[in-house]
Amino acid sequence: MSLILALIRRDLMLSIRQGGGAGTALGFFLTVVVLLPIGIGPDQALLARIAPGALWIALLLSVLLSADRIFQQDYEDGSLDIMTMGPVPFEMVALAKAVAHWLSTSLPLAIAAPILGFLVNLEAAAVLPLTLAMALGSIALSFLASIGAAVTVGLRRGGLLVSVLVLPLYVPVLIFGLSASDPGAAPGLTFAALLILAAIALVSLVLSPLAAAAALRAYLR
Amino acid sequence: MSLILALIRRDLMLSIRQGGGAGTALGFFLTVVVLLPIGIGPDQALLARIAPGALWIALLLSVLLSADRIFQQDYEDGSLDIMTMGPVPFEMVALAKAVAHWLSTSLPLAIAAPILGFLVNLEAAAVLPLTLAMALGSIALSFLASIGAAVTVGLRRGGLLVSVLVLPLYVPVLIFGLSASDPGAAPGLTFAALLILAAIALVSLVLSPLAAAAALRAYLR
Amino acid sequence: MELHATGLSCERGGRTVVRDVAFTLRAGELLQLTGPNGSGKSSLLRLIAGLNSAASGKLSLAGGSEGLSIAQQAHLIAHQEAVKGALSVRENLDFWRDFLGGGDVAVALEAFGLTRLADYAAGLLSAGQKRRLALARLVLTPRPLWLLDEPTVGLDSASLVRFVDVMDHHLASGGMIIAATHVPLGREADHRLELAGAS
Amino acid sequence: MELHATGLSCERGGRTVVRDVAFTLRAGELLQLTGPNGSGKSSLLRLIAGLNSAASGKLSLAGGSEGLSIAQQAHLIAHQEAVKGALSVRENLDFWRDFLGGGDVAVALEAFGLTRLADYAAGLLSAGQKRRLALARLVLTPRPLWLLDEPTVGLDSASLVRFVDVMDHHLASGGMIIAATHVPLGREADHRLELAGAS
Amino acid sequence: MTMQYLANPTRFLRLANALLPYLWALTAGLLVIGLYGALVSSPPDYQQGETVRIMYVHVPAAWMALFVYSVMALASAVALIFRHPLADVAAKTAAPLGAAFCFLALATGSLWGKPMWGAWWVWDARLASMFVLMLLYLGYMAIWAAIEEPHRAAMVARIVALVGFINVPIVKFSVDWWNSLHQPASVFRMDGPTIAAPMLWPLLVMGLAYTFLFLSLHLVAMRAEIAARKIRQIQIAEIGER
Ligand code: HEM
Ligand SMILES: Nc1ncnc2c1ncn2[C@@H]1O[C@H](COP(=O)(O)OP(=O)(O)OP(=O)(O)O)[C@@H](O)[C@H]1O
Ligand SMILES: Nc1ncnc2c1ncn2[C@@H]1O[C@H](COP(=O)(O)OP(=O)(O)OP(=O)(O)O)[C@@H](O)[C@H]1O
Ligand SMILES: [Mg+2]
Ligand SMILES: [Mg+2]
Repeated sequence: MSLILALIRRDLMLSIRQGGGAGTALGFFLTVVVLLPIGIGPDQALLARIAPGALWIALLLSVLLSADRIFQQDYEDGSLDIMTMGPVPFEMVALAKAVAHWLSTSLPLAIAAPILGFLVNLEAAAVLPLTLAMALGSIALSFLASIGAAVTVGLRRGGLLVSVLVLPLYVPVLIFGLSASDPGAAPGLTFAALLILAAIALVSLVLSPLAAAAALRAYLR
Repeated sequence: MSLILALIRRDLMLSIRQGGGAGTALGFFLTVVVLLPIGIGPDQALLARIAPGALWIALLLSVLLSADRIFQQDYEDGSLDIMTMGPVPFEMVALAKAVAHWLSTSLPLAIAAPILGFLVNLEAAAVLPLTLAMALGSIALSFLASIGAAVTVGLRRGGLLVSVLVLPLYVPVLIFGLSASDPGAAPGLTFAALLILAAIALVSLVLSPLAAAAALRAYLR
Repeated sequence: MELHATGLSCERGGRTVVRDVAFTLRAGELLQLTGPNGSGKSSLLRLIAGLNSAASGKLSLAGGSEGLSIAQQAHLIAHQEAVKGALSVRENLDFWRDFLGGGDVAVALEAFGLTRLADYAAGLLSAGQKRRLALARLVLTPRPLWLLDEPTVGLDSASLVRFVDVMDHHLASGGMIIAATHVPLGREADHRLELAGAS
Repeated sequence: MELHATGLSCERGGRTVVRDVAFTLRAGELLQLTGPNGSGKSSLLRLIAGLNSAASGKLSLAGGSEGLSIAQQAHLIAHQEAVKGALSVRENLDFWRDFLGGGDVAVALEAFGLTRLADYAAGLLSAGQKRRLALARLVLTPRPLWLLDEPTVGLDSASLVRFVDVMDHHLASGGMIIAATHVPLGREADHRLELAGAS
Repeated sequence: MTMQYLANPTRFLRLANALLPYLWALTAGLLVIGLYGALVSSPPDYQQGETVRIMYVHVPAAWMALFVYSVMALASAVALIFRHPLADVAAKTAAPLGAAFCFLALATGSLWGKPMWGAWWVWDARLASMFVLMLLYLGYMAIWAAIEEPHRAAMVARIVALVGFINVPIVKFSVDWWNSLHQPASVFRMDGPTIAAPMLWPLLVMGLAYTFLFLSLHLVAMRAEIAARKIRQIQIAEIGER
């Protein structure tokens, strides 16, 4: 357990020192937010209408794009090799690294997104549900991304593949995330959507370390 | 000259073999195009209205995100060191690498974008002007991105900075690109916007190798 | 303790790069692997570390800890140094201590003369200093089997002496070492295995 | 031809890592750089290659080609090997030939025994093979000054002999070599420069 | 390098020390006059009422945000061309001041926007480009903070400042190029100011006051930076001896 914590702590430290995760993703997010009104036009009502969707898509993309950093560096500098020789199953390593990615990138983004939402005219009533839905959805996003990252870690031409691979997994998150963050929906519906998001998060939390560890092992040989 | 061609050829070969450039960017683009109707809702008229803006923004983001690959790898594996020792000014190297990025990433995307535009209900009349404007705009996008890539090549936490730095440079491209790709605009206006895009492309083509080379040299020491 | 290999072969990229290797290594012994470039020294070490799987042959460790794989009782020092440039020297070792299950960072730093550099970012180290940081993992957490891939590369003479001391101490306390090298290790080997093949 | 340095100093990360170095190297001579880890050997080589700028001191090359900087008349073989794993061995050299301005790839391949591996992806090479690919650049395009940072690392004995031949040939035809190393280069040096400092 | 480096700043320090008392006095005097004009003597606007008084804070702050970036870019160009170490110091120390003015313009504009446009923030070209200007200031400062080696940081920062300068004309002319909610220029325009005299003079005086405030603070900051660099050099020399 303390081993897992050590791994998470290290990954967080690295992400802060190198700024790889949250920094890039945040820059990306900002870019979307600044460009959107220019690209779509400053029509306030239109902006407000597409704001939640745009924010969700920006979140999905940012997480997807930062995903390749989950294992890439440790793969290239030999750290992963040594981690397979550790005292715990390699699945735990995959789990810890996905958790670190969530803490360093997805969660901060999920919290920042609704705040930055003000800039794209997000209605005030939508902020709280959006934050909640995004925080919950971001778990699944990080874990699903870790599968894609592991499957393509040794492939130089992984970029396209990650997107293609993870995209279908992200669609349910987007759909239920959106309906969970709609302030106009009936509370029962919102709650159901949140539950489903939680279920997706749970399933991906359990399954993705297995998948990721298996894929990584195949590349290490 | 043949030296520049050799460099461009190598970078293209690498981008095809490793898929770093076009692949990732295309995957990203696809993701946007697939997720947009889900995120915004299936309102066809609304989609059609925001389609050109959304495609332009997706193009800008994809280019921006693939930008860090322009110099990163050559910086890390020592190739850039040796390139400073070549028989031509280092500015030529920066130029060639930006051209290679354009050919391998921005241009294919600019051509693919209007085609993929069908997925987000882009009007048929908009396809041709959009292709033209994007092809022209993509030159500026690649060259401006190369400045950002060079300025942050040695920074581990460069990701956020690239976005912030390149963003203001991209705003004019987006604005004139949009007005050049509006099929409803008067031909004179479209032409003027295309001219301005061409001018931006030219200026960035001339200035960005100077800026990029100077920044890279600062990092190599 | 005894590490025993018979008929080991290993494939990489579809080619058999290690063919029919056999050896027996007892507690306190050093096995030196030599052979031309591409003869499969690194591949063999990775095989023993559990990173490659053997195409044929058997590998067994007798007298080790029950319930642990060979890999879990071994340290691998490979060409890639598993050092994070963004962390300080000490932070790098702190992490591996926590991950590998205990050990004394101060001792490991001292063993390779890194104490003075402890708070230096590892990314700023010179090539040899970085190599020493990788080697310091050996002393950090005790494990019986050391798999060393060209361990002396980049070490200056003072560090080489330190490294030989560290090996001697490990062997004297019943450890085992398999080291691939092209240059003298600074110490007599108990066994030598010459791999043949590519160059 | 004569390379002349006086009072060279160089800073990295705000610290002076090379202090007050002076040497004179004539055509056909080999200068061997030694010193503890972190004493600044690699930094000095990068300085001569024009990658660092000197904090003080002067460096001049007399009798070289007019209008070319020292860097443009030099080859640098550094720790980072500037080898692209996604290209084949031959494609790597093809590119450097085009970039550096001519040369014969077949000769370069042969000089380091890489002909057999020519169409192999460089990413699959063993450590020593990759090093030889980096070294092959020396023979590819003729340049008078060679700056070699631990060039023999990872070479097997046959390759070492080849490398010494290549050096001999270069020196015999009036070239100059500055090589940083911790192990014998396999050849007598004409001058030695011992840097002092860190370890 | 060291000689030239120390020789010039010494002369500069002497000059700065001599000038500063006058600059401070001038700043204070102008601020008093300007504030009197802005808050007491000038009339409320017939449309905007008393909220118009935000203008006297907002407009000069916006001017300064642009002006200081221009100073930064100019200093960077000088540093790039003439390698004058003081120019880097000038550019580096101008950035936080410019960022402060920029923030002030954004904040007061936002405060003003609520009653005028009914929203704290809208995305039109001027507001977007001003937002980007703020990001550029922060990015420029981030470069200095992120790169440890001073020479390297200086080189990269110069490029960032110069490249980012493109944004300044975009901010300035955004209101003319794209129709926007924001006021077009009414003071600095080709055909003369279009603003009434009782409002114009306090605005101009406030603009001058801000300018002298900047000059004073900039000299102070440059003095501090030069001192910090000296200390650093001494420390490095000591490490080198070890
Ligand atoms: C956050 C919102 C705002 C921002 C970022 C902003 C930005 C700017 C900038 C950059 C300038 C200087 C332009 C130049 O030098 O040509 C300026 C000037 C000015 N602003 Fe704003 N502004 C904002 C909100 C407002 C509001 C709400 C009003 C009032 C309706 C306003 C009225 C003015 C006026 C009257 C000027 C002087 C124009 C001139 O005489 O040149 N601004 N603003
Ligand atoms: N990028 C850098 N930034 C700051 N300091 C550095 C950097 N690279 C190296 N150094 C420092 O410069 C000093 C000299 O390093 P250099 O690599 O030149 O040593 P070296 O003599 O080649 O050592 P080795 O024998 O280990 O290769 C070391 O103390 C190192 O920590
Ligand atoms: N990832 C890989 N995929 C396919 N083949 C590989 C891979 N890595 C190495 N090889 C091949 O396996 C063979 C053995 O390589 P290995 O690295 O084990 O050699 P080595 O004995 O360590 O050589 P060196 O002395 O150069 O370090 C080489 O021919 C090499 O080309
Ligand atoms: Mg090997
Ligand atoms: Mg070195």
